[in-house]
Amino acid sequence: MTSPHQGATGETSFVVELSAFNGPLDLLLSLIRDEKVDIYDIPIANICKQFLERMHELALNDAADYLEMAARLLRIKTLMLLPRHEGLDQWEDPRAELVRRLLEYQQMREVVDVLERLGEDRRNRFARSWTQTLSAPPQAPLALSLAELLLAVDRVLRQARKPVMHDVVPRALDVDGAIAIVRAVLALRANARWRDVVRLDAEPWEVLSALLALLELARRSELKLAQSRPFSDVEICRELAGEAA
Amino acid sequence: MNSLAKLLEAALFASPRPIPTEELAVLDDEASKAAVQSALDELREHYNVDGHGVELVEQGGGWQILTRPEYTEAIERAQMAIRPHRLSGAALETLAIVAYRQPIGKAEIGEIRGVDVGAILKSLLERGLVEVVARGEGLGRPLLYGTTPLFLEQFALRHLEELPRIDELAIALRTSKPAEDEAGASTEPVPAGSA
Amino acid sequence: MNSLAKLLEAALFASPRPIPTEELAVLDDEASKAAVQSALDELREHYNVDGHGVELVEQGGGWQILTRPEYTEAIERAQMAIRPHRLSGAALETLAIVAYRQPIGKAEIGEIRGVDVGAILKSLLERGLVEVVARGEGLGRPLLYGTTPLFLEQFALRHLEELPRIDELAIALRTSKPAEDEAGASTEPVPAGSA
Repeated sequence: MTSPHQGATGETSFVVELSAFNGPLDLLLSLIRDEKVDIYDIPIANICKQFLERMHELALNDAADYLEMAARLLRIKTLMLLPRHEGLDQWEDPRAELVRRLLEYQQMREVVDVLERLGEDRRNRFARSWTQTLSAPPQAPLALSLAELLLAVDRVLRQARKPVMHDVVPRALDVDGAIAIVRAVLALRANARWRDVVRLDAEPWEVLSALLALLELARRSELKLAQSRPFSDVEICRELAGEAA
Repeated sequence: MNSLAKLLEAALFASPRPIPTEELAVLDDEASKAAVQSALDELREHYNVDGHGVELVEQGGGWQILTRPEYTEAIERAQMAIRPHRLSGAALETLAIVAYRQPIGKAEIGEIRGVDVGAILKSLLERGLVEVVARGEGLGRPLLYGTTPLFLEQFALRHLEELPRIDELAIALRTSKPAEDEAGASTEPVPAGSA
Repeated sequence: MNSLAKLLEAALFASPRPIPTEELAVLDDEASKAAVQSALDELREHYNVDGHGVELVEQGGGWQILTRPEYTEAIERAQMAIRPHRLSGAALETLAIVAYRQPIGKAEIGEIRGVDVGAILKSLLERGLVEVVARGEGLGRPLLYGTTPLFLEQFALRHLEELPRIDELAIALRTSKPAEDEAGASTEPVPAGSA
């Protein structure tokens, strides 16, 4: 898309017409170009009228962004009609803000032209799309430091809304977490073993948490604990009395 | 090289799969199959005689340009040696939240960070720093995440309790030397209210 | 070609992404950065002088072998590779603003373009051309966006500074000053550091 010039080609579809302009500023800029008017001295009444006409032609009457611009133009037009006080040298042109935005937009459109050219050049070249699988691609090692992690914690704490984070503390024991694990396991099957709810390499706090979780759930009659003989694996059985899913 | 050989080189380079001779002939209406064959020979010769890091081989039902076997080891080694990857500020924050709040669901992390953390969580999972440790209660029984032993190893922690308590954090930050210089901080995507 | 150039050629052939010079240097412990640079020059020369269908280009933060543009049409016609879709005008406008004003929030982009940019921004995020780089100050701590290395690659840029400076554009305009104090934004026209 370069400067989108297209006479309203009869009854083209809504979508096509919409994409003819990249927004109200684009449309406005093209009107200013077509009319060959000075961007610093826009004949606002004329441009406003044309803007509304094009909006109608292009069936953009329902497009919020265009409506907003139309309202803005009408407001500027009204302000321009207000009598200026002779003595007041501090008259601020109501068009100033619009001009600034148009110039900014136009500048960006220049960059778009550059990007478009560069992108097209690149699109005209293929990179290697077939890659030889050498062996399993190893991941780059990680460089981590505790200080970095703590700084991240600090940032999170600063950013988080207080109510959400006020209770952030390392938990010596995480019984709730362990309860969730046990329930998850029992949701999948009626019987489980100790090893199903505690990983082999579990930390002491995890083991304790799991133990407390099992006792707690047994107390709530969500499960039954059994041991067939001393030192054998603990068997965990789901109790139907458990809370409704 | 003649122009057909150059065209074939470009096509073989760009194609995601091996290309049979007959298909290569489609590239140039005027080229006979014999011409294609001789251009392929020329390309292969060129790679061999001229000393290239790649070679032209016929396999998998077609022609392919492959790196020469003698270089694969160096390439693999280099992939290992590529400078260690630093976690982004966003990833570190997510990791920090998981470390202190585990087991914790994606939604809750996202709520604390104020952004969707799906992609970041996925990459932390892939890196083996977090893992699914449970399923939560409630709608859809969300997956709950926790840190892995590798996490402890990477941060040289014996266990999670070695992480400073939140109320000790200010002191810990003052005493621990922030990794390296500003190099790390400059790539930090987070507008440091502190640094 | 010397053996380092051959090794580099093999590595570059094996990668679909540009590889930075420093990463190429890892391939051979004994090679200095200067040696790598001169081997790259030799490889590029070789492709140019010797008549190849591919060439070596420096862009997107590294080195990459690409097919020469004159073969694109034939390759595409033969359906051996597919060119990526052209970006829409709206997408390019949004990218242009992000490239020059990063880190920048959605609302500010929308203000410059005069339209709501939510959907476009989402698709640019999905395509990996922009990413969240920070959170802004103020109400709701809006997400701030920046361009990615893939953006550089897809627009054949070595780095962001290759984009024309604002004061070099035909329409010279002192835009409202970018951000506040962001270290990156201090170099007025183009924010440094793609990272």
